[in-house]
Amino acid sequence: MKYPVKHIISLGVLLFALWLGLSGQLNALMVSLGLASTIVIVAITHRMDTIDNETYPAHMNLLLLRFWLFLAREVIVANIDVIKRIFRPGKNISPQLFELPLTLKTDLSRVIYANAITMTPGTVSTNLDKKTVTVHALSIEAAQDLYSGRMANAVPEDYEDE
Amino acid sequence: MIYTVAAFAILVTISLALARAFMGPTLYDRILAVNMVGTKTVLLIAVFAVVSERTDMLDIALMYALINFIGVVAVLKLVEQGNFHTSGDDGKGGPSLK
Amino acid sequence: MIFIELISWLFIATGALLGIAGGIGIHRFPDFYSRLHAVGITDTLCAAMFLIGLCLQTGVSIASLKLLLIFIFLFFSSPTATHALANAALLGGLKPELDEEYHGHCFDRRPD
Amino acid sequence: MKHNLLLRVIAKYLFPVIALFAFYVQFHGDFGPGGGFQAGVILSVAFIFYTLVYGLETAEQIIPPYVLRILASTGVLIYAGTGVVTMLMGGNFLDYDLLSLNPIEGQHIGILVIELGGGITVSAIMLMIFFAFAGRARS
Repeated sequence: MKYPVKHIISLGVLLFALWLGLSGQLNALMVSLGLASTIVIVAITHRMDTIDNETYPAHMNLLLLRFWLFLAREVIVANIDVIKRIFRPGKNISPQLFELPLTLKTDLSRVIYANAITMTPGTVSTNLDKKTVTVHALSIEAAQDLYSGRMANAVPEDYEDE
Repeated sequence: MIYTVAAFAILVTISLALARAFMGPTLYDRILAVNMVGTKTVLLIAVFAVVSERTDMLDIALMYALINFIGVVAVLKLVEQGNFHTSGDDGKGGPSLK
Repeated sequence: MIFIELISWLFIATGALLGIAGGIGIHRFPDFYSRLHAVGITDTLCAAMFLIGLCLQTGVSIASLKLLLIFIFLFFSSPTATHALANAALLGGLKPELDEEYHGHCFDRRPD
Repeated sequence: MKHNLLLRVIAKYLFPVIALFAFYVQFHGDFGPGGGFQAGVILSVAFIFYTLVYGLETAEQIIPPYVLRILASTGVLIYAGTGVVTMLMGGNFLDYDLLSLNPIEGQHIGILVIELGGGITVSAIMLMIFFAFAGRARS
């Protein structure tokens, strides 16, 4: 079973940081309870991994932060476009449904891509598998923008995983 | 002052979504509207928590977001398969667009 | 101090307007799949504006951390819920109203 | 929904976060809203979400029903055991003050242990109910 210790440690550290943030209490009792909870959860997660054979993709990198900044800009632009369409009188939309071929390597980046498509208003990913993502777009421009591969290129790839 | 405006706007949005939930021609429209009501309720609780300066209300908002999401997934699973026990891996894969 | 206050008011007011716009959108758009996009507005930018505005009000404290956590959670869950909903509708056989003019021949080949 | 790649990955990510939130609610019952019952429900909701996405068979492999039965009774034993311990120490049933030399600290420890027992039982029972409900039509 290939299951890097690195993933366990990073998950544990992340969860413990989350505990400290939620709790805000720094006395010995609370911190030790947090440590115990973290260990229990990591154990359960490890058990899930060994049973359903899907390893937990735990490491994130700085590329993701850059992608979020990119996404924030995209979301704002797309929002303005959709709001204009809502208030434009008459026929304001031209819906499209199409399949987009995927070139991303790992499941995690496919999921990030599909969620990014859904998050920008104007495009919604309706189905996702290993090869393609099916997209419903509100307008022909949004569809063409997606076809240009601008967003797919910005998705961080996790080469380490495969 | 601004909180009153914010809460009012959220309530207007919720009532619009509720109208869609009652009108909605298909089942999916109703689920969509209910999901939207849930998200707006999370915002309403967050606004209320900041107004009343009660930090513990934010836990409830987080909890509400969680239950809302999982509730929508559960309803969708029930609509899609009619039960909870099948894993749904029937080899059909995705839908065809043709 | 008053400056931060003003900026946070601006954020919250924008969020309120976006929320109402999304609410109008789900009545303006003709079918289920296009309504998904209107809900997308309220789920993303509207929620973000509200939570950032409230964060500015509370300052750096445990409350703003929790608001940030709600923000992150919403941003993981709401696209997932929308995707699951759209997927269920597509699998359930709900046909989208597509634009006659473009459908079929526009995306046969990948434009360069 | 097992063919749904997106939900599968997201469920994997959300499970630890929801479970940690459940433990947070569990142990902060005396600072904010929460306590054993709510935490038990949230923890079971995390498992229910996992079950919805990965299917009942996988979930029952991760927590077999006999483990759930053991957990449910362990929780009740913790609850009642605390009461019996206080009685053995010469007080009433669930007389927390005797658990420590300092009565206030004793109250604190007592509540924490009681809530832990309640949380374990509630989450185990909730999951048993859900598994029974979900597997109803299987037979």
